[in-house]
Amino acid sequence: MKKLINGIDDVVREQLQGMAAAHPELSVHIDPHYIVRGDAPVAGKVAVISGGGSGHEPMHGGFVGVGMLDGACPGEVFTSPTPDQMYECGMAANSGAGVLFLVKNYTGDVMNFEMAAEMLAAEGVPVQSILIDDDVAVKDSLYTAGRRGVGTTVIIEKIVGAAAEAGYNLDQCADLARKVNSYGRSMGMALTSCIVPAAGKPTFDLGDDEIEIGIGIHGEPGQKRMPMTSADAITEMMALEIIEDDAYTRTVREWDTENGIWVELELTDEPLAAGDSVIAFVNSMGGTPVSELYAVYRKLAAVCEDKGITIARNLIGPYITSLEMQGFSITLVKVDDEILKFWDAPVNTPGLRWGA
Amino acid sequence: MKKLINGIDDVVREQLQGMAAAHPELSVHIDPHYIVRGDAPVAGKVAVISGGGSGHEPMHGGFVGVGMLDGACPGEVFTSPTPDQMYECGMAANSGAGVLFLVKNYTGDVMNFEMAAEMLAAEGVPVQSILIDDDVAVKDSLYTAGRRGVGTTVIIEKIVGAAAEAGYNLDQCADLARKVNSYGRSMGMALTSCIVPAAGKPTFDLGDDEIEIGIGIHGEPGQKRMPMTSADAITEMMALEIIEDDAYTRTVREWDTENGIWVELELTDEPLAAGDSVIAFVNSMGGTPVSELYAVYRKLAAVCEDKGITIARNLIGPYITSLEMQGFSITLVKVDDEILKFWDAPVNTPGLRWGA
Amino acid sequence: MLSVLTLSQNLMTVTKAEILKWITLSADVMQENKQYLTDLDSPIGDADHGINMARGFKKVLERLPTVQDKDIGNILKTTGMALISSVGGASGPLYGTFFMRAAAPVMSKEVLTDDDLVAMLDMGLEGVISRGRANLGDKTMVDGWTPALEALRTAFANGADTKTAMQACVAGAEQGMQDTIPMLAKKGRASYLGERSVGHQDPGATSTYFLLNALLEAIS
Amino acid sequence: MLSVLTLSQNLMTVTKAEILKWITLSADVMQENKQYLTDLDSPIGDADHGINMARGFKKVLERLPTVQDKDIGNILKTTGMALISSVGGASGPLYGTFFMRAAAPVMSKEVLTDDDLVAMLDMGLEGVISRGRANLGDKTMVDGWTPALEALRTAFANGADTKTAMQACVAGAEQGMQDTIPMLAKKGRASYLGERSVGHQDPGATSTYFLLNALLEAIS
Ligand SMILES: Nc1ncnc2c1ncn2[C@@H]1O[C@H](COP(=O)(O)OP(=O)(O)O)[C@@H](O)[C@H]1O
Ligand SMILES: Nc1ncnc2c1ncn2[C@@H]1O[C@H](COP(=O)(O)OP(=O)(O)O)[C@@H](O)[C@H]1O
Ligand SMILES: [Mg+2]
Ligand SMILES: [Mg+2]
Ligand SMILES: [Mg+2]
Ligand SMILES: [Mg+2]
Repeated sequence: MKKLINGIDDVVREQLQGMAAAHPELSVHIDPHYIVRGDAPVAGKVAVISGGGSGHEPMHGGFVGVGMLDGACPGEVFTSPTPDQMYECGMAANSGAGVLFLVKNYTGDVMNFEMAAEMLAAEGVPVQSILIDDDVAVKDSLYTAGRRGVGTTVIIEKIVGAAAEAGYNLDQCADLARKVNSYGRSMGMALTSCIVPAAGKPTFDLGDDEIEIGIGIHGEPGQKRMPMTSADAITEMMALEIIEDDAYTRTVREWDTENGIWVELELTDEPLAAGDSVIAFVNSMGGTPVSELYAVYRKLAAVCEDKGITIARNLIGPYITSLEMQGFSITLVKVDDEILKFWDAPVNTPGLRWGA
Repeated sequence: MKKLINGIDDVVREQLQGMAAAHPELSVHIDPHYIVRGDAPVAGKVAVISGGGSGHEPMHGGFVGVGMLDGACPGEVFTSPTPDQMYECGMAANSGAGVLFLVKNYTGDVMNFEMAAEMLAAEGVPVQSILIDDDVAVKDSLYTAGRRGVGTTVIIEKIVGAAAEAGYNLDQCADLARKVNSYGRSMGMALTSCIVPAAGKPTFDLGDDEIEIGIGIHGEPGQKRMPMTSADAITEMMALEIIEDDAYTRTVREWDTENGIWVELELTDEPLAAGDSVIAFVNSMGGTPVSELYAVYRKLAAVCEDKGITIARNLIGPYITSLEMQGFSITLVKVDDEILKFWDAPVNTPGLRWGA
Repeated sequence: MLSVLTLSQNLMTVTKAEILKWITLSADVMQENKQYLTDLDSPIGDADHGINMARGFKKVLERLPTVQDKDIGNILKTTGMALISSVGGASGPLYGTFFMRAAAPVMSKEVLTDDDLVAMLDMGLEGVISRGRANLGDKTMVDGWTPALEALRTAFANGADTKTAMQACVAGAEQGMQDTIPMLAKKGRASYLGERSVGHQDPGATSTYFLLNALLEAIS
Repeated sequence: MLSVLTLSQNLMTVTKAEILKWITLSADVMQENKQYLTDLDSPIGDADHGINMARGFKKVLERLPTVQDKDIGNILKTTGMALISSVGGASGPLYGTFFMRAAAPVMSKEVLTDDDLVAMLDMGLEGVISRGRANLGDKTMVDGWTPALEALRTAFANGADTKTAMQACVAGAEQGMQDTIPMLAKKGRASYLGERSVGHQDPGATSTYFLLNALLEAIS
């Protein structure tokens, strides 16, 4: 394992210290780890907060700033952060307008954020928690942990962050987050495994002519392994799995702010259809250079056109990564006027910036 | 070799087609390969043009847009583009205010741009050509090819692009480019080699515990090989080589627009000194994730502080890459008010964007 | 080992010192098996379970001196809170909740009867289930805890002494751990793998076995 | 092979057909040695020389039919322009300039004398030197061309026939190519390596040898 790190136990802390040095406009807290906007809490504004294991940079810490997240909680590498990080982050970012947690659907993240929501609610903080579960590679039944949260996370953080900036209240932010999640679908693949620093060796072994299809973002193995093939063939296969994915129904738990209890909701995502407009997001898993993403985008644009889907906006680059893993993911998020307006709104973060 | 490509001969063309699909605000020309702003030529504005081998994305094509480059000429992977690309690009971007070539100092780039400058001049186009040679890893004597152009290229393209946007004329743009180059110093290192698609195997072999210091951006081997060590040790070594680098004198050829001949100039760069302010640029070679760059930045900031150098601005990410190579480079560019003003000016390109 | 307070088989069989020893031995075993648990978490997870458990129990050890003089309930509660605030992942809230809930029936006690021991572990498992909502057979730590506690109760019902009952408990945990191998995962990260999760032992069920085995050692 | 026009040893020894054959054979040899030249360019360059040369000569072959009926000068000029517009890198302008300049002394000729042959190659080398400003011993293609053309001139001066002289020329190129091995590079990409460039054969000097060898074959 060759990585630009010092002691293995210091990896996350030192990277945060680097962020603090580079971005004085952020407030980086070391014990426990969390990042908030330097001007937090922003009066009257809902605090949009996310978090998850480290190793996915720039997500989430790199998306803290005007027009996106108010706070982010980085866990250890590929390990969900703990409730006290989320609690402290929520307390630091809450202006009184409440806290919206954006939670990727992994058992660890879900349980830790649930505990944190309970802790914040116990302090009288209005809190909502929305699950992101967009990974069509996970073939789910009602009885499993459900789909993972992957690429759509970046899109939701941008859009809901802009809405909060524009004055949406907590319920409106939560509704928008739920809607964008229901409009988003993703799938990923790996050319190589990554190496968790503390593990010191690749999470899975992949032959010189093999690829792993349907990987998540924790360097975990995917749905299936297959022989390496062309960028066009891989892209087409993944794009079609996303576009042709059926309606998806699952039960999620959300926090009922009024009654202070968890309630279960059954939610259904409608499939994409000809005539839809989308944000097309081609993401590097970290080790794949942007040049290769353009080869993927070329084919993705052709498949979308063929299916009657209009690409209204695109995002191409390493935004939700798995350390140095080579590979990519495709995310398509259906858009409407509300979503597009907030996508186009100014954003000023270390990882995503325009209009500011 | 596992890469997201189709046929080996189609790599560059298909990536350009992907760029064309993703960025309708650019005009991507396929035969010969060049990219210009969609609104080129921009009346009254100097056309700032760069180019070089492909495989360094987002540089240069990803830096075409308002506030940066007017045009870029991508060669084959790691191979300088040809004079006819540069000529066509210059003709397409020239509004009458002339063409400024920003040329990285590699024999191939220099010779091809020289021929293109002669061709444009023969058509009556005012042309200037500035060499970028900032790589302190190259130990130069007066009789060699000199230092390579590396990280400072990105900084010059941003600053001179903003100046051209602000109305600087051809001579002013050339003077500013020469100044920024004289203020810039870089050094790079590799954890792994990259694989040129047409070669199909790593350019050099590096052991599991070895790193290569002083690499350029063509995946070529560097100054020396050494055992792997910590991010701090590597960063300090490289930062000190940059900061303690002596005054550097060399002879460059520039085109004399008035007389239509090449003239030789002897130029000397002054070393960095305590009290200087700099733009600090920590760049990924492509396969190193941004998280590791922050560990590097942490130490770089400490070394600069120790040396009395103030980091006025920073840029952290994969901007001038070598395909999927793992490794990083550090660039320090001394700044003054003129440079900072143009650094902060709005830029809107696929690879670098703010304020717009 | 006989406590001076032992009156009958069913009274005051586990001392506070033994509980403290349990926590310390658990920290040791997690540290020793850090690589092994992480390796188990590679094919069907994200290669961090051993790292998580070792980090968590290291934090527990740091906090232990502050509750050395407190009752068993408080020791377990502190253990749970330290795990929750340092492990993260799925196992953090699960093991954290386990110790927090296990603390409830033994609050302000300095020594435990066999009934207390059963109540403590039962309440812990209930916490794991209510937090993680896994069913038996989902290929999680629940498949380690459940047969272990069943075996413990059965042994006590059959008149076994504490140590013998705990031996049965550990054997149950071991069996439960091995039985996860052929299971198809339905909860946790391994569930993303579908059929490919079959044939691998669950890391969480394995750390559960280590934890119960540490308890057996502590009282032996 | 005797041309019907051959009057003396020094007159009309290379025909247009042979020049066309030279270009075709050059394209073949670059294609065949694409990997070899690229491998030579790996330790001291950027692993593309063979790829560059093969791509360039492929483009030359595509253009060749359009000048089949033109004179030798035009054939060489077209070759040079095709190389310039398709090779890129350092070798593109260098070999491109070589053929463009080599064309000048043989413009409108359909057949060459030995003097023409020497003038053609000499002018080409002059072009390489004025474009690349490399000195002898800098570890570049100039170290292939220079001894080769010296040997050619010497052979003719000693009364050799065309073929024999060209054999000497190729031997000179081969020697020059091998002599680059111990050199420390001062020009081109290899110069960045300093001392580490020693011990490797220069790729450009190698392609120069292949080019001259193709010429020898074409007239044999
Ligand atoms: N819903 C659940 N209920 C009970 N145990 C679970 C559940 N989800 C996961 N686990 C346990 O957690 C273990 C994984 O823990 P760990 O690797 O530390 O966390 P993560 O999966 O977040 O990386 C699994 O092996 C499994 O035993
Ligand atoms: N200044 C120069 N003069 C003559 N030949 C040169 C010069 N610089 C480089 N070369 C030749 O070019 C060869 C490399 O060509 P190539 O690999 O195609 O281009 P690049 O170095 O741009 O990748 C070298 O081996 C050397 O022989
Ligand atoms: Mg984990
Ligand atoms: Mg090259
Ligand atoms: Mg895990
Ligand atoms: Mg080369």
